[in-house]
This record gives sequence, C-alpha cells and structure tokens, in this order.
Amino acid sequence: MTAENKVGAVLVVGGGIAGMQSSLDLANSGFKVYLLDSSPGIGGTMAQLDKTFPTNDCSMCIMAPKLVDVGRHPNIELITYSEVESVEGEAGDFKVKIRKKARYVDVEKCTGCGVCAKECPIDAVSVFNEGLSERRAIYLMYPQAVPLAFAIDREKCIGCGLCENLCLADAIVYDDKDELSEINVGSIILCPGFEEFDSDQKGEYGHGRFPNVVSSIEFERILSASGPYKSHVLRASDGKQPKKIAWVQCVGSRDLGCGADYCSSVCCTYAIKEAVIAKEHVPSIEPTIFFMDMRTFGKGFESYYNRAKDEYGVRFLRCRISEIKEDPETHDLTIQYETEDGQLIEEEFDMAVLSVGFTSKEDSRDLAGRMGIDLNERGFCQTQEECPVETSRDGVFVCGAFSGPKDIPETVMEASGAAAKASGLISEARNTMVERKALPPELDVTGVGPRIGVFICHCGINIGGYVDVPGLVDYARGLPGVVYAEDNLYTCSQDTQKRFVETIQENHLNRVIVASCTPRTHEPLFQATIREAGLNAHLFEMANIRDQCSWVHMDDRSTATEKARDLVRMAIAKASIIEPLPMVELDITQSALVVGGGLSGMISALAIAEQGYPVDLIEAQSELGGVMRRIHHSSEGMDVQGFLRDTIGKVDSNPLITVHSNSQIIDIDGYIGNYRTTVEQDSDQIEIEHGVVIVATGAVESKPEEYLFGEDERVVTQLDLEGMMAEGADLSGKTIAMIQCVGSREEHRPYCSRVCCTDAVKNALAIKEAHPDANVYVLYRDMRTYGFKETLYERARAEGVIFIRYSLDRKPTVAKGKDGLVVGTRDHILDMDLEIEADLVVLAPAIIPQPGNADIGKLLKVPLNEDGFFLEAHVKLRPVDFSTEGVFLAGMAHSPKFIGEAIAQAYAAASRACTIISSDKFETEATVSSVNEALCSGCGLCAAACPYLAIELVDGKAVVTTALCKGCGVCAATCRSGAVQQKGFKDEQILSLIKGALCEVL
Amino acid sequence: MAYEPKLLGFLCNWCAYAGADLAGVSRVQYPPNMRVIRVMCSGRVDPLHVLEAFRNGMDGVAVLGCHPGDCHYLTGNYQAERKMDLTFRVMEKVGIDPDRLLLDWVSAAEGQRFGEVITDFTERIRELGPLDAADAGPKAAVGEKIASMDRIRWLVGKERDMVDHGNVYGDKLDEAELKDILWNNIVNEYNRELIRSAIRAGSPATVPSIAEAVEMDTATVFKYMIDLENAGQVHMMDIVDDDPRYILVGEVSE
Amino acid sequence: MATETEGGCQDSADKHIVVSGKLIDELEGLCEEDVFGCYQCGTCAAGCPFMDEMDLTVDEVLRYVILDKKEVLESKTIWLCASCFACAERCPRDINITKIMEALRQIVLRQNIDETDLECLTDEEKRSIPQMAFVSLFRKNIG
Amino acid sequence: MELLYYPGCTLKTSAVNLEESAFAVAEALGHSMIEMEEWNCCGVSASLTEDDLMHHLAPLRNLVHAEDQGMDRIVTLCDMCSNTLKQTDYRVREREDDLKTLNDFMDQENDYRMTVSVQHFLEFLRDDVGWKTLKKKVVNPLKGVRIMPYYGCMLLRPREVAIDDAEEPRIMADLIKALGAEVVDNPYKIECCGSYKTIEEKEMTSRRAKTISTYAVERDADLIMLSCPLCKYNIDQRGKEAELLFDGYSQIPVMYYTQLLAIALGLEGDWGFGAHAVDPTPLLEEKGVLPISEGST
Repeated sequence: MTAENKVGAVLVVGGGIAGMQSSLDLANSGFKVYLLDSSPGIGGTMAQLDKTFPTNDCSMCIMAPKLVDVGRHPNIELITYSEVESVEGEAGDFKVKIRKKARYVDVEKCTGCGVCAKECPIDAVSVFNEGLSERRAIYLMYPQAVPLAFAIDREKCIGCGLCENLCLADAIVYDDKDELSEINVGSIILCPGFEEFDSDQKGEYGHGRFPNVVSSIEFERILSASGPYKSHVLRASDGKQPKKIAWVQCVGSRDLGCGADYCSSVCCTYAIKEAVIAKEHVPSIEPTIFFMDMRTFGKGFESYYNRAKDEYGVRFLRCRISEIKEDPETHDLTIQYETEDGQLIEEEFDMAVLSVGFTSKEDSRDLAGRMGIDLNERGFCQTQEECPVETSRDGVFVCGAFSGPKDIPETVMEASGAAAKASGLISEARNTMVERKALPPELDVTGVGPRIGVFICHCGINIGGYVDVPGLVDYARGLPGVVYAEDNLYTCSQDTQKRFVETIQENHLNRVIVASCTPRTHEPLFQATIREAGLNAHLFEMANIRDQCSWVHMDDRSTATEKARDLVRMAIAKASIIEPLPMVELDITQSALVVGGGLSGMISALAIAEQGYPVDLIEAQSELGGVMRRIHHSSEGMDVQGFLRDTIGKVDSNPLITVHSNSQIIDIDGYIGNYRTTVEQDSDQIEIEHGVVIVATGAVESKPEEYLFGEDERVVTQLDLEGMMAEGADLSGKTIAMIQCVGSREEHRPYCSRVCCTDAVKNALAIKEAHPDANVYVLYRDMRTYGFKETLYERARAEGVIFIRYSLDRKPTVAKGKDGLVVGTRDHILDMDLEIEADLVVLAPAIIPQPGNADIGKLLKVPLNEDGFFLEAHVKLRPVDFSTEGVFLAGMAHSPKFIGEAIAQAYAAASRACTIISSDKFETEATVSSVNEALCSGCGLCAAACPYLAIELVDGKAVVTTALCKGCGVCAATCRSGAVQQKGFKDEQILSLIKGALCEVL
Repeated sequence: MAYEPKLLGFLCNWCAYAGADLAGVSRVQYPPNMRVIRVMCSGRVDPLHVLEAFRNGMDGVAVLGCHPGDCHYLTGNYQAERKMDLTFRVMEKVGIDPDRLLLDWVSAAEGQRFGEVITDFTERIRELGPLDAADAGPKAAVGEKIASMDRIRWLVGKERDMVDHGNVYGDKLDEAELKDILWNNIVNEYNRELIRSAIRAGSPATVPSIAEAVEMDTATVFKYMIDLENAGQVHMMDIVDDDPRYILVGEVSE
Repeated sequence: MATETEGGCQDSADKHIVVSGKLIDELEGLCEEDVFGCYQCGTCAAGCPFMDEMDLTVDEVLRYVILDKKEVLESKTIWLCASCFACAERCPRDINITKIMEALRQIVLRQNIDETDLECLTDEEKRSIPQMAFVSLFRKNIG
Repeated sequence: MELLYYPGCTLKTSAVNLEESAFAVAEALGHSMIEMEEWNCCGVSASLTEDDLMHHLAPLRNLVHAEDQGMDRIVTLCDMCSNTLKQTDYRVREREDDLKTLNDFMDQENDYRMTVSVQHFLEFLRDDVGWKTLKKKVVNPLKGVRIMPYYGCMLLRPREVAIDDAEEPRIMADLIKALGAEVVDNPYKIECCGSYKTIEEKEMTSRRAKTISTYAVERDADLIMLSCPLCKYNIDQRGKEAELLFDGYSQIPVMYYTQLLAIALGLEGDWGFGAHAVDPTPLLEEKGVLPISEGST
C-alpha cells in the first residue's frame, strides 16, 4: 500500500460519545469522516443518561456542544439510520457498502417541529424512554437529537397519510426506499456501543412483572428532566413518590447463571450517582444499595462513594439478595437479606432499581462477523493489551464499550486513541479529501453607512403560529438603517440559504439580522452563509423569537408579537454599530515536547512521529521505561519486558524522536503553537521550539509505614515480589499473606490506586502455578478486579487462594512470630479471629504522584487536584486535555492505571495534540478582548480575573495573547477605565441593545 | 300520558327520502314521532350531528340511506357505514346506549318497508325509555369532543381507502386491525377526558383520588397522567406527603 | 421401635466424627462442586427458608469448608437443609450448594453415625405423617 | 387415551383422596388411568452424591417396568415421585456410563432403553387436555372462590426437571382461571413447605405453614391449592397445630387441585375431605359450589 493511493477518510461506525469524539479529533486533524449510526439520530446511550459521575454534570449539557459540533462540522458527513453491509479492501483503502434504511422523512427539510407526532394515531413504546412512556409511529429520538429530524417506524405505521397532511415543511417521503451506497475510506473505527443486560432474564427480581422494579437505565430516564416523569421520582404502580428505594448490584454481571463471568465496571458508581441524585430531587428518599464489592476505582470515585455514605446518608448493605417479593395488591416490595453478622432481615421497599450490566449487541456481533473481526467468547471485540484500540483486522480500530464494559472517561480516551491509530495509518493522505470552501474576498464596509437586511422566520407554525410575522416584517422595514426585510417559512432550509446570498448581493446589504430560533445552534450556519456572500461573518445578529418567545408564550399571541418586536428592534439597534472582526490566524510550530520517558511518554511520542511530526522526549533518569521496568508480567499475560524493550528500541531508532535523558526542564515559555522550552542536560542548556506539550511524568509506588515494613525484610511490596519471583525465589510450601489498600482509601489519601487488587491476584496465581503447595491469603477491603479481570479473581479462588475481607476499623496486624510472621485478622463471614503463620507478607502500597508534578505544573501553568495528580480540563469529556490550550496529559500522571489503559490514553493525548500541530495555522476566536493602551493604567485587575492567563501586564500595560483568549469578556467587565473591550460585545454595543429594548422608536 | 319518544331521522334524498314519499303516496301509516332532515346522501351525516341530537334531548336517531351499491354518489353509503360505526363506538364508550341509533337502507321503492322501519324503531326507543338529558348531555358532549379529533376523523375518513386500495406504501390493511387502532384511540381519548373531568371536579387531584373517581387502577391512571403532562394539558403542582397533585393547564373553558 | 419410650428419646448423642485429611479432599468423591469459587455474596443465606433455626448460616457452612474447619460436621444446619434447591438455583457462581450439604451429611453418615432416631415419634404421628416423609428422612439422615 | 399411572407409596395411604379425585377427573375427561402392574418405591428423595448410583436403581426399575408394559409415558400425581423419577431419567440420559453400570447390575430386569418420559398430572392437564377444553367441560364454575396457588419446590427445582418457569410458574393460575375461580398471586408460592423436616421439626414446619397461610388470609383468599401430599400435610396439619402455638391464628383450608377440578366438573363423590385437618366443606357450601348436604360436619 503505497502512500499515494491511501484514502484520506475514515469511517466511524457508531454515533455515541465514542464515535463523536473520534470523529471530531479526525475532522480537526484534516481527515474526512463518515459518521454512521444505526438509529435516526446520534447520541447513543449517553443521551439517555440524566447526570454523570463523579461530577454530577447533566449528561446532555456536557454532550450537547459535541453533538452540535459534529452536526455542523464541514469535514464530518452524518449517515444516520444506516448499516454497514460489507467491507472490502485493505488497510489504507477500504470499499464499504452502506445500506441507508428508508427513513420516510427528508432529513434536510424536516425542522423537528413535531406537529406530525402530535396527531399520529399510533401508540408505540418509546425505546428511548425505556418503555416508561409512549411515542408515535413518527418520532424524534430525543428533543436535542442531531440531526433534528423525525423518522417513521415502518412496522408500527399504518400508512394513513395524516403526517404528510400536517407537515408544513413537506418533508414526508412515503415512497422512500433503502439506498445502497459505497464509500471509500482509509481506515475504520468500530464503536457501536453496548446493550444493557435484559433484566427480565433474572426472573427472581421480577422485572417486567412487578411495575415498581425498574432497571437502572429506566431510572436514568425517570431522573431526566426530558424524561417521561419530567425528573420527578415516581413509581409506575400508583404514581406515588417512593420513600425507600433499593438498588440491586450485579444484575447480569459476575453471574454464571446468565453466562456473565465478568464485571461491568460502572454499575457500582452509577448506582451511587442515581441514589445521590434521587436524594437531591427528593430529600425524603432513603436509598439503600445491596452490593458484593463496592468497585469505585476510577479517578475521584472513592471520595464520591465516601460523600454518598457520609453526606447523603446512602445505606450500603453488603449482601447479594436472593429475590424480590411483591405484594400483588399494593405493589410494595419485600427484600430479605443477610447482614454481615449472619442475621436474616426482611424489609419493605417502595421501589427497586436493578443495576444492569453490559452485554455485547447482537448486530455488532453480526457486523464484526461480516468484517472478519475476532470477538472474545463474551461477544465483545477481542483486543490486545499492547494496543487496546486495534482489532484483529489491519486498518480497523475499536473504542468504547464494544471492546468491553467501561465508563465515559475511558471511552473518550479510547476514542481519541483510536483516532490517533486510524489517522496514523493514513497520515500521508491528510487534507486530501477535505475541501476548504473558496470564499470571496470580504467586502470593505468601513465608511459606508449601515444597510441592514432583516430576515424573519415562520419556522412552519412554530413562530408563525403565535407571532404576527408579516406585521413584524412591516415594523422592521420602518426602523432606521433597514433597507430590506422579508419573511420565509424556514430560513435555515437549504433553498432559503441559497436565496440569502443573492438577496444580500442584490441589495448591497452590509448588516444581516435573522429573527428565528436560538443562535446557539444556528448562528454559525447563517454566519457561514453571509460569509459566502462576501460579508464578514460578524456583521450579523440574531433575535431569538422562537425558543425564548413564541414557544413559551403560546397562549398569548399579542404579548408574544410585542416581545418579538422588541427583540428585533434590539438586534437592529446593535446592527448599526457592529464592526467586522478579522479572523486572527497564528502560525504553529508543528512539533511536540513530551515530558516523561515512561511507557505513556514513549507511546505518545511514537504516535506523533507516526503522524509525521518531530518530538522531543525529555526523561529525568538515564534510561527510558519508568516504573514499567519493575513489572515482569501483566494481568493479561503480555510479555511486559519484551514489549518495553522493543518500544524503547522503536523510540531510539525513530528519526523524528530526539531523546533527552538525564534532562530537567528549566523553563517553558510561550503559548499554544509557539512554545520555547529550556532543557538542562548535565550542565549544558538547550532551547527547544515546539507547538504542544504532553505531560507523561507517571507516578511512583509509595513507601508503606505500617505492618513492620522496613523493619523485617520478609515484609515486601508487590513490585518487590515480582522482582523476587523473576529471580526465581523458591516459595514452594511457603505461606504468603498479601495485604491490600496499604495507604490507599485512607483519611489522608482518599483515593483507590486501582491496580493493586488485580496485581495481587496476578501474583498469587503466578505463585500457585509455580508452587501449587504454597498457601496464599489475600486480605482485602473490596476486591476491585473490574471488567474482564474478574476472571483472574475466579481462577485465583479456584486455585485455592483464600480471600479474607477486613474493614478500615479492624485492620490486620503483623507481628514477629517464632519463626515466621504472625498476621492477625478476623474472618468476615465467621466473625472469628484468624492467625496466619506467614513466611512472607506482601503489601499493596498506594501509588502516589511524582514529587516533581508541582514544579512542572507551575512551569506550564496547569493545576493539580487535591491528591496531587494533574487536573484535566473535564474529568468526563476532556480527560487528556488541560484547560490551558495546547497542553495534554497521559499515563499515571493523570491517575493510577493499567498498562493497557495507559497506552490508550497515550494514543489519545497524541491524537488531541495532532488536532493542533496537524496544520500550520490555528484560527483563534474572533470575539477576543483588545486593549486601548491610551486608557490602560496598568492596574492588573484584568490579569487577575482571567482564568486562562490570556491577558497579562507587559511593561505596565495590559496585553492580550489572542491565542489563549477564549472570548468570555470577564476582563472587559473588570477593567476600571474601559481600556479593555471585547470585540463584538463592546460596551456601546451592549448599551445599544438596552436602549433598543426600552424605547419604541430608535 | 304514555311516553312518546322524540326521534330524529336523516334521510338520503335519492333513496330513503323517496321511500318515505312513496309511503306517503301509498298512505302507509306510521307513528309521528320522527322529525326528518333531508340530506343529499347518508354519507353527509357527520357523527357530530348525531351526538349533537342526543345532547339536545333526542331519544333516538335514525340514518337511512341507499342499499349498498345503489348510492347515487357511488360510495356515499359506505362512508355513512364507517361514520356510523365510529358513532356507535363513541356512544358505547361514553355510555349512551348504541341501540338508540339506527343505520339502515331503504330504497326509493320500499314505501311499505319505510313505514315498518320507522314503526319498529319507534317501539324500540319507547321500550328503552327517555334519554335523561342531565345524564346524556355531558356524555354526548364528551362524545363530540372525541369524534371531532383530527386523528380519529382522519382514520375514519381514510379507512375505506386503506382497506380497499392500500395505504401510502401501497399495502392493503386488515380491517379488524384498523378497527382496533380506532377503538384504542377512542378509549384513550375517553379515559383522558374522564381524568380531566375528575381533576376539574376536584383540583388539585392525586392519582389515587382520580383512580377512585374514574374506577381505573392507579397504574393506568398514572400512565395517562404522563401522556397528559407531555401534551401540556396537566401540570404537577406539588407533591404532598409523597402524592403528586395535578391541576389542569391550558384548559380553554368552554 | 415398638415401644414408645417417652423419656427415651434424647437429642442424638454427641458425635465424634473423625476426618483425617482436608475437608475439601473428603468432599472430592462426593460432589464435584467448586467450593472455593464462592465469594461469600450471601445470596444462598438470604434465600434459605430455614435460616432462623440454623446455628450456622448457609454461607458460614461453605466458609468452614474453605477454611477447613471440621466443626462444620457437628452443625445443625447441614441436617436442617431440606434439599429444596433454592440456593443452588440462585447462586451467581452456579455452585450446587444442595449437593455440598448432602456430601457433608454423607461424610458423617458413612462413618455410620445416624442423625435420626425414631423413638421420639408418637404412634399417631407415625400413622398420619405421609410415608414419603419417612422415606425421605431415612434416606437423608440414616447411613 | 390410556395413561400408565405410577401411584407411589403415599397415594395408597394418606393421599388416597388425591388419587380418587384424580381418577374421577381423568375419567370425566375421557381418559383412563391404568396402574402399573409392577412398581416399587420411587426412591425419594433423589440422591445427590456423585458416587452413589445405588439409590438410582429403584426409580430406574420403575422406568424399566413402564417400558415392559410397552408404554412411552408414566403419569404421576405425587410431586416428589415425579421429581425423583425425572432426576434419575435425566442422569442416565446425561451419563451413558452410569446407565451402563446400572443396566449391567440389574440382572432380572431388561435394560432401560430410554423410551419413557415422566409426566406429572398437572403437565398432562396443560399439555394434553389443554385449558380451553378443560374450561368447556366445567359445569359448576367456582364463581367467587379466591384460590391461592402453592407450588412448593419439587415441581420447579432443580432446573433440569422443572415443569414450568421456576421463578414465575403459571400452570396452577391457568388451571384456577379455567375453573372460573379467582387467582390470589403470592410471593411464597415457590418457597419450601418444610418437606420431611416435619417429622423432627414440628414447630418450624408450623411456622412455615403460618407464614404461607397468613399471606393468603391477608389477601382474603378462601383456600390454598396445591398438588403434593407432603406440602398438604405440612400446611394443613401443621398449620392446624400452629393455632395452638400462635393465639388468634386460624388455618384456612388446603385442597388438592384434583378435588377442586372434580367439583368444578360437577362430579359426584366425597373427595376425602375427612382426611383434611381443616375441612373445606363449610367454605365450599358457603360459596355455593357444593350443594348443602345435611349432616355434613
């Protein structure tokens, strides 16, 4: 596959959060993206969620910006309601046949107004609301769906023709047929997501028979404001507000009864979230969670669990219940459970929520079969720990829950990682299939009086039905500066936009006002159109007379029209004094600096080099490898040292990567695209220019201060044990006691180090395999072998490893015995003291951040979290970015993680970095601040207020770094002398809006 | 004084009305209780007309058209059949005895038979007795509300087309299935109206109190409350000791 | 069996059960259940109808076997189990706990230490209780 | 059709009323129950230890006798017989080597050729008669009688021998509806009645009976329907004794489904109510499903 005939496009299968993230990364790195989804709109499961842990952000609020970006990104082509039929060809040049299912609604024309659905006579179960409410045969998946277009469910529809009769946009296409089309792409990313376990299969819990037993995804819909119960927590049997709600964990996970020998990783944390959010909605609710092991292992999850226990009073009962009984009359539920000290208690509950696990989707398995992708025996996509985003077929990558249960941060990391691999394969074909529209030169409007054009929209009946639009047009025509005014049925439709360009040019308009829906979704669309007409995009203003006027004053037409007149008049008032804003472009040094030569640093360096950009890799020690040098075998049986050796080999031999070992960073200056870093290598200093920074400083094993560590050489850490076993230590016949959570999950360090449970089980198995007669005990607080690692825990027990649980207030004791060490603890089931004569005690110490993080943080002006790890821009949706543009994060510097997860995050950081250094230009925001030096007294108030350090004092005057400025305008509002103004939102412009609102005549 | 039922008759100009005239010419005697309205075709009779008749105190209504196949306007009587089928169903649901409505075919030549049809119908209504206006009035009003709904009139209007010629996709529909969908819509709309009137009677109302008033189980009432809330006709005002209380919204008072 | 000795029936004598090797090896021939697979989730105990009368809870019995504590053979629980299979059907580890209970009983019975002695029954009961109860009891409690 | 009937010990002694009512019902439905010529104890309760083949001999012999009589099906009335025979049938089909050992061991009997299936009478009513035909034959519908179905465990567990969904059985509920009576659903219907513990643990079994019956009383059920003679004894007899242990508690009547079916089919007979600790006759008369016969207790 020579470089020439590589195709510069990528097919992304699955429009959930994974598909959206990888599409945006690829589209912003100069590749054409075909984003395909089997349902009528993208959004996937995350769209169904109410809030997300651990920040309790509303899921839709953090996802909507990505939805809108994907919806209107010029390089992303949305192919909804479609399936992949077949894939031919090889990596770099695939021919993919796609079947676009008949949707019976023209996506371009439909504006999502919903008049058709209001009258459709058919009742159908709303799958999106998990059956809690009904939808019609013609439906929109959810209010914020992208594309905002209805679809007809052909099985349910009786073809009565009513919707076509009602549709004003004439968007109904009854003779729509499935379309077969073929696209040519260089690589493919599979992220079709997962299916929730169907809890009807667990008959003993009564889901499907007892109305008050709901699944967790159904409870998400109940909690959601756009859900069937409008976010009121109610129960289905009588619409009452439940007081006692029970969450049942591990429904369809860790259960051989239904063929699930794995843990679904996220249910513990989402159950806590649902309990906490329910409690916030209704303080009288008493949530109880029945669980086996509380697996809150992610970043910030442990303190989330503690807060739920201490602040919200969520009750945690450690018992997997046997069944749920229901009183057929009152539909109240009874649950019988065993307390930790062996008592049997029967308790009444008003409602029960089954925390269902993940299963693979049937049609994803078929697709994988058709594409020749290997699946593991549980039906998920088979991946290797060496590269968790590669499938068994060259050129086809995977991310998200299709390769195994995982939460949203890990999904987003894998999505960016898959984007890195997918684009790395075809980096030579970058920018070949991406056309930048040729735009006419911008009209120079200086010195010419305002010639304002006003376009008022009916939006079918959404505005026209409640606001006197023709009257509004006449009113606007009379206002000063207005030379043209018209109304149209749908301003945003394709044909109206074409006429827009002609109208502007014919009437020589130099200001455009559109009175229609919300600028949030439609401003960029209209700005792009007027730019095509030769006008600067910022000579434009919108009046929101739908979402904030006609839709909310439906029953009072006169006041709605009056308010619309005010809004139009305000826009016109500002229009006369808006100015064209130049699009500032910065040039970018297309190279990267990677701080830290551990596994993550090396992988991200290699990934960036694969994209064709040079990398400077800074390593404090003399050789590369970091903590991985002390790991000999991984939980998934990967040859760790072998992989480390050939990774170091690749880094050393890669011409684009310059390794600076024994080096310290002295100073980092500059900003995104234009960094200058001084690095000191044994006394001589060199300066490196680069465009982006990836922080991969890793983390270290802490030194335990308990259990006689350091006082008796038979007390070692898990890493020491690995070293000993690698050197062939003879443990046959010996008794080994392992103690978990040494320094983690404590008052002074309230986080879980995530890897130690699996590490202990891995080492215990290694001991048992080498010396079957050795006795191994593991003293734990919660076994957190999440995901497919659960099978290791199974095998360890089967090999006879004894697991004993201890609680924080009754920690085990280690004392010197006659010949061995005596480990004292208490059996959690028998409530009986146990003493283990151990020849060796192995501790699982907490993983703590690199001591040097604070200094790197100051240099890069990036913050640390309260545990000392780096604080990313957003824990859920930007886990590898920092809030400061151009700086990225990978590996254990973010938080403790497994080798596979570190590799995924390293690729992700590389992909995010390439979105910047993949082009030599970087378009900054247009509405940035500017300083009038004459008025500036150098008081520094503005600099103190700026969260992005985009405005600073230079020789007594405030100076704005346009590259860093995000355009929030805080500095302008703080300035004492009016020196600082925000372009597009100048004081006089805002005042003109106020004046426009108040006085009838301008 | 013996009860004399008040009857209304819609006679189609070409057949039934002509049949009636023939009865006159042949001096056929029949009871005087029915007041006749001449319509050009039995298909002209709108369910709302029939329900309006009952609302204003009629005890019985007859709709007489041409025998199938004889209709002067080819398919008018088939339309009448479907419209009256809707009316029967609505009457049954709102609680007016469907026997009070008669749909029959009388040809222009059946003077004698016309007399018999009128006599039998009059006796049938005499047996049934008067329709208590206080009780039937509001029921008929609810019936009218249902019969005037867009989707129901569309379904009835398109029924023949979809069964005989095929729907928008060209496949012919099974009549029984279509009837179920129609009945389902009538039942749902009626129940929603029941619930609305229960709230009207005592607002704000809780699900258990509504369930009792309309004699439905709480789960079904709650399902309807979700539909009503989504349609913006009902709003949850507050929650008092775990029972949400609902009020009517956007009710443009008659 | 003929005479009904009112006073004669006393609780079964304290048994002196001899188990040489590990319990888990004793169970080997009797049942092939993966006792070590148990992760003490408590489902079996939560679903057992006779938990109130048991001295050891169901999961405690399994724990005794895992930790090789031989006193489990003296517990009342293994004799209280009525083999109703509720625990076996609901165990998330698919361990047939009913078979483990039977195996533990067999270890005792095969050292011909009988659990049941019919002295305590009145004649009237012997007539009225359905035979199937007696046959089951003999099969389960007498070696 | 002719049904090869395997009675089992209890059906000949304390559960004679179950057999008689079943015979009457079968006949009324046009079937005849022919008792197996050769049958022996069903080997209750099924042995669960891996190495114990010996205890599978008794049930296996019954299967062989059925084959000798040239029939392909055995119909049983007692839940425990049905469970034990099915478990043995299942084991020998799963493990040919066990079957071979057993066949070699049995010198007088022929080898078991696995041509026989075991069917409980309830399964027969559901699969061969069918609820629709049954409903048509009901002449005296049990109108207004509220019946709580009780399954116990032998019909539903272990899963290899279950005759219905182990978590949500419907077979008795369907039967009750076919008889025109009302079903009182309850969460205890699949919980054990105490089985053979009744001999040594009388109070425990009484408490079980009280828990199950109290639920029925609170839902104003009139009686409990069941099919197993041991469950009947435990809930009926031990339930009656529970009245002495718990003051204010009164046991509601317990009946076999065959007795109720016989009454619904309008058959004549006294259905052996004398063998019930709580005589259901007064209730049945009060509900008008049984004619008021003078002198009944």
